[in-house]
Amino acid sequence: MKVTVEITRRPEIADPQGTTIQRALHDLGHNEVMSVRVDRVIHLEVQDDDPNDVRARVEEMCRQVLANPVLEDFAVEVSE
Amino acid sequence: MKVTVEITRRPEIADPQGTTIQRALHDLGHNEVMSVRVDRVIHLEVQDDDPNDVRARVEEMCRQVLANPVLEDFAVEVSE
Amino acid sequence: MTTAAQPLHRRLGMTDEEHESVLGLLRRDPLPAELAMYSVMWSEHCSYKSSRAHLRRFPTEAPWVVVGPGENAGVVDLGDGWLAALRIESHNHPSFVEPYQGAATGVGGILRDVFTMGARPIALWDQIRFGPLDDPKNRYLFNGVVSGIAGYGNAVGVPTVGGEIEFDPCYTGNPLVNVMCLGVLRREQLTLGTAGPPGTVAVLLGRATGRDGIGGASVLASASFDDESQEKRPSVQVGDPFEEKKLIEACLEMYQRGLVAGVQDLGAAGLSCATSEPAGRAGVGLDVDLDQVHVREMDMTAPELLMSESQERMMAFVPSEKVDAVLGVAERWEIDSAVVGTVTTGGTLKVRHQGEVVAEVPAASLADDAPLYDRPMRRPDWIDDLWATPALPLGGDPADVLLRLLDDPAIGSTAWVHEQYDHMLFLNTVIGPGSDGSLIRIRGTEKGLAVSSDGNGRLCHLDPRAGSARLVYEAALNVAVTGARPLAVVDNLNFGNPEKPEVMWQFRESVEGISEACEALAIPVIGGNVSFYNETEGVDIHPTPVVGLLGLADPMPRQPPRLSRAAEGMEIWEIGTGPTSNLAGSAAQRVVNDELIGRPTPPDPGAARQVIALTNGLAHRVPVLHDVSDGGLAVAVAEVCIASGIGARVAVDDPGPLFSEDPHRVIAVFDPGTVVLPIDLARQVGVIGGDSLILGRSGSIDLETLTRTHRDAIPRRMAG
Amino acid sequence: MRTAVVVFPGTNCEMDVAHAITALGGETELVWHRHEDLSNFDGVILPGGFAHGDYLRTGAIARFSPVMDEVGRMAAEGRPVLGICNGFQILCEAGLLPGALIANRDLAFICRFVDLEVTDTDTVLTRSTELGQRIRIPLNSYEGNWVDPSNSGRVALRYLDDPNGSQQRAAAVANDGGNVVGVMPHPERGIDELLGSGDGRALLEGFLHSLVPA
Ligand SMILES: Nc1ncnc2c1ncn2[C@@H]1O[C@H](COP(=O)(O)OP(=O)(O)O)[C@@H](O)[C@H]1O
Ligand SMILES: [Mg+2]
Repeated sequence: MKVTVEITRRPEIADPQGTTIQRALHDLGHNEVMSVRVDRVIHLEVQDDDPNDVRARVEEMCRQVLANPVLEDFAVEVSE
Repeated sequence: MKVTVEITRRPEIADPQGTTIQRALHDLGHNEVMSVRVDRVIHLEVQDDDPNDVRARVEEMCRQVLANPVLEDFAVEVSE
Repeated sequence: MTTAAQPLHRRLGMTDEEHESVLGLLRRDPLPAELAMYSVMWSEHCSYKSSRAHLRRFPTEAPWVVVGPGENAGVVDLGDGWLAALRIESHNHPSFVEPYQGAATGVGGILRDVFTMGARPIALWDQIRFGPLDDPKNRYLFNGVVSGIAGYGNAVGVPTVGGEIEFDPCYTGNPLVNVMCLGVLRREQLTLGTAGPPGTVAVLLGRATGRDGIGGASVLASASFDDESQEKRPSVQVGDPFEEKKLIEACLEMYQRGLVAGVQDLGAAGLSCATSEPAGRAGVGLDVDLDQVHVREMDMTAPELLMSESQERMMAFVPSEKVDAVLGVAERWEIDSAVVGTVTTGGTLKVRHQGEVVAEVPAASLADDAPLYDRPMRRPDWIDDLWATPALPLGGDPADVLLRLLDDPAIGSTAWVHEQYDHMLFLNTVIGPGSDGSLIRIRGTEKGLAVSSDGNGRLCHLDPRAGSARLVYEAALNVAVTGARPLAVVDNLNFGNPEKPEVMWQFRESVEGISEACEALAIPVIGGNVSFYNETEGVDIHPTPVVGLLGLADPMPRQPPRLSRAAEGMEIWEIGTGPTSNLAGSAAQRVVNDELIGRPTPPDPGAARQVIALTNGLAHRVPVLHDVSDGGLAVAVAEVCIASGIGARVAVDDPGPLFSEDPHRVIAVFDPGTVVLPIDLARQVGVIGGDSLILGRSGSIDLETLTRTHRDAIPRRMAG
Repeated sequence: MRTAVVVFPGTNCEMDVAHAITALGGETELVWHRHEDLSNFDGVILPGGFAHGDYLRTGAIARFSPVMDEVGRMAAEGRPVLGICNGFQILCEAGLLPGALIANRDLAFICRFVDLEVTDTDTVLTRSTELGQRIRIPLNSYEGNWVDPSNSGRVALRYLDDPNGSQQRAAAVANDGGNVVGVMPHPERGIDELLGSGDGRALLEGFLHSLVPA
C-alpha cells in the first residue's frame, strides 16, 4: 500500500526558510506572494493489506522517527 | 489564494534521505516498509483571484527557482 | 489543573515574596507588562539570585583584563592593540526539549554575546554531556545536539575547533550542552552594552519578533525538569544561522565605522533585558514604543513582545545623527531594522504599546534590585563514606584495560563529532580538535591563542573543591603544551537544584576551588554562566563545572608540538611529580569496576606551576607534548602512537601508574639527547618504535587494533 | 590581472579565498552579489559558504543575484570561473556546469582532509598539475554529492575514497571549455603546511595562470 505522510511545521514555530524564500520571490518580482512555508512529504510503500493496520503503523513511525513532535504535526493518508 | 506545490525527486536520482529513513525504520522493526521517498511541499499564499493566472505564475516560479529541473519535477495545485 | 486560578506572578514563575518586592519598589500594583519584565529579569537564569553572592569570590582582576564579569563577554589585552573576548554559556534544558534547535540556538546566543563586544567571533568550542549511548534516547539527543551545533556553526561561518564529551548515567534525563566562543578585535572597536547619553536612539536589528521562546529563561532554564515540561514546549526557539551571519557582518561594519554608542544582544528575557540592562548600566532612562517592533505574528500583547526570545536580534544604541547610517548598513546587509526607542534622563524605562503606557519602572531596578538568596548549604554525609572506601584494585591485564578504555566513547576518537563541524574556516586553526588545547593563530602577528575547556563531573562529585581546582590546572597545562601562557578563565557552573543544601554546598566548594587555582596561577575569571536545576525527578546531576581557559603564545612556536610528530627511536618522558597510583574518579575505575569511590589526589599548586612553566618552554623545542588526563599515562601514550602511526615500548606495567589520572603530568617525546629534563620532575617511561604498543611485561597491542578500537568507539555505538 | 571574489549573503569563505589568492601573488577584490559589472576583472571565484542560508536548495536563490549575469558572460567569453564548494553548487544551479549537488550519502556534514587524484589537466583549476597527481586538501560540505543524469561533465579531480557518494567519485567538474570549474573540497584551505597541507597551491596557481587581461 502507498502511504503519504505530510509533515508540517507547527504554526507557532518560526520558519526561517519560508521567510527567505519569500524574500527571494519578491526579489524576482513575484510581489503577489504573501507567505511561503516549506514542509516535507514522505511517500512510503508498505507491505500490508489492511488500511487500518497500515495507518496505525505509519502513525507510530511518525511519532518515532518521521516527525519531530516538538516542532511538527503530521497527517497520514493511505491509498490503494 | 492558497497554492500547494509538490516537488518530487526524479526516480533516477539518489535519495540519501529516503534511504536513511528506511534503514532507521527497519532498525526499529518496521520491516514492512518497502520504500521511502522524501519530497518537499511548498505552501504559498498568493494575492490574486484568478486561479488560472495564479497557476501560471506559480508554475513559472517553479521553473525559475522552486524546482531544479536536473533533479526534480513539480505539481501545482490551486485551492480556494 | 489549578493554574487558571493562580495569580499572574506565580504563573510567571515568581514567588509571593518576589512579588511583594515589586510592589514595594513601585509602591503600587504592577501592570501585567511590568510583572512580565520582572519575572524574566528576576528569574534564576537572568538574575543569578542563588549564585551571585558566591560568584563574588572569584578573583577578577589582572593588569591585562579590559572587561571583567558583568558584560556580555570578558575581554583581555593581547598586546599590540589586539584584544580577545571570551564567553561560555549553557543551553541544557532547551537541548533536552529539542536537541537540534536547543544546541543550535545555544551557538547563536554565545556568538551574539561575543560580537556584542565589538569582536569578530573566530572560534567555537562545545562541551557536551549525555547518558550512556546504549540507550536510544541518549543517542538521539547526542546526534541531535551535534547536528545542531554543526548546522548552526557551519552555516553561520564560525569554526568549531574543539570541545569535550562525557557520558554518565547522571546526564540521562538532563544532558549538558555548553558552548564557548572566542572573538578578537582591535582595541578601538571595543563596544559595551550601554545605552549612551540621553537622546541616543535604540534601533532593533535582525529577525522579526514572534511568540517563540516566551518564558524560556524563567520557565525552561530556571526550574526543575519533569513531565510538566512537556507542556512547556511552545517555548522552543528556532535558530536561523543565515540571519545571524548577516547580523554579525552588519554589526562589525557599524563598529568599524564608529556608528554605535553601545550594543546589547537579545538573549534570555529578550526586549526586557535589552532595554533595561543597557539603560541601567548607563544610569539613564529609555522610552520604548512596542508598536515599532517588527513582528512575525499578529496581535502580540505587550508582555509577549517584552518576553519573547526570538533569536538573531540585537539592540543598537545609536547617536541620533548616525541613525540613518545604521539603517543604511542594515539595509545593505539585508536585515530588518526598526527605531524602537530613545534614551531619556532620569532612569525610567517607559514602554508604550498601542498608545498606552504599559510599563513605567526604574530601569536599573530590573537588574540591580533582583532578589539575592543566601541559600542554606550542607556538606553531604556521603562524601566521607566515599573517601573512606578504598577503590577496588584494577583486575585484568593492563593491555586489556587499555583497549577497553580506548573503546570508551568519552576517550575514543572524537572524529565522529568534530568531522561534522567546520573546524578550519578562517585558515587559523593551527591545532584543531583531537588534541589537548586548540591553537588559533592571529594572522599578521606572531601570536597564537590557545584555548582549552575542561570539566569532569565524576571528579567533582567525589571532591567538588579539589576537582574544580584541578580543572583549572588541567586547562592551564593543555594550553601550555602549545606554548601558551594562561591569561584568563571563564566558567560554566552546571549544578543541580540550588534549593537543596547539598547542591548549594557543592556549588560553593566548586567556586572556591576554581578561585584558589586561579589565584595560584595569577589568572582572573573574566566571565561565566550558572545553570541550576539540572535534575530529573529529584536526582541531581554530578556537580559539573566547566572551565574554559585562554592562553597566549607570543611568539607562537614555529613548529608547535603535535600528537602526530612522534618517530622511530624517540624517547618518551613523563613530566610531573610521581609516582602516582590513585585511581579514585578515574576512567579506568569507571570502565573496569563501574564504581565511583575514593578521594582523588588534590592539586599541588607548586608542582602545577613548575610543570606548566617547564612545559611552556618545551613547546618550542619538542615534537610531541601531551597532557596526561582521562585514562592516564597508558591512554596518553596510545594516543601519540595512533596519531603518529607508530608503536612504542613503555617500561611501566603496574595498573596504578598506567591508569591513574593524578594531576600536573605531561608526556614529552623527543630524539635522545636533544632535551635535558630535571631529574626530580621527569623520568623516561619508554621509547617510540615498532608497530605495536608494548606495556612492560603485560602484553602488546598491535597498532592496527589500537587505531581501530579508538576510531570506532563512537561510530560503532551510533550505528545502533 | 584581477579576480573578483563574489560575496552572497551567507557566503563565509570569501576572506580565506582572497587571502590565498593574495598569498600566491594574485590580486582580488570582494564583490557584493548585487554588483552588476565585472568588466574590471579577468576572472571570478564563487567561494564557499551558505549563500541565502542554503534555503530551498543550495545555490538556488544565489543564482538569481544580479552579479550572476556577469558570471555567465565571463563563462561564455572563456574567462576563468571557479566555484568552490557552495560556489560549485551555485554554478550547477545556474546551468554553467552540468549536474547538481545533493546531500552526502551518509547525511552528515563532512569536514576533513581528503585525497584526490587529477583526472584532467585541461581546466583552469588543474592546468598546473599532472595527470594522476595526488592532492590532499580539506572537504567541508553537507551537499557534496554530485549527480549528473546527462553524463556530460568533465571530471577534473576524483576522490581516492568515496566520502559522499558523488557520481564517478567526482570532486571537481569542468565545462566543455575547461574554463568553468566547480570544486567541492577547498583549495584555499591547502596553502599552508602549518595547517596541514600545501597541495591547494598548485590548483590556485593554475587558476591564476589562466587569467589573461580583459
Ligand atoms: N559562573 C560565573 N562566573 C563568572 N561570571 C559569571 C558567571 N555566571 C555569570 N557571570 C557573568 O554575569 C554576567 C551576566 O550573565 P548573563 O546574564 O548570563 O548574560 P547574558 O544575558 O548575556 O546571557 C556575564 O558577564 C557573565 O560573565
Ligand atoms: Mg548577553
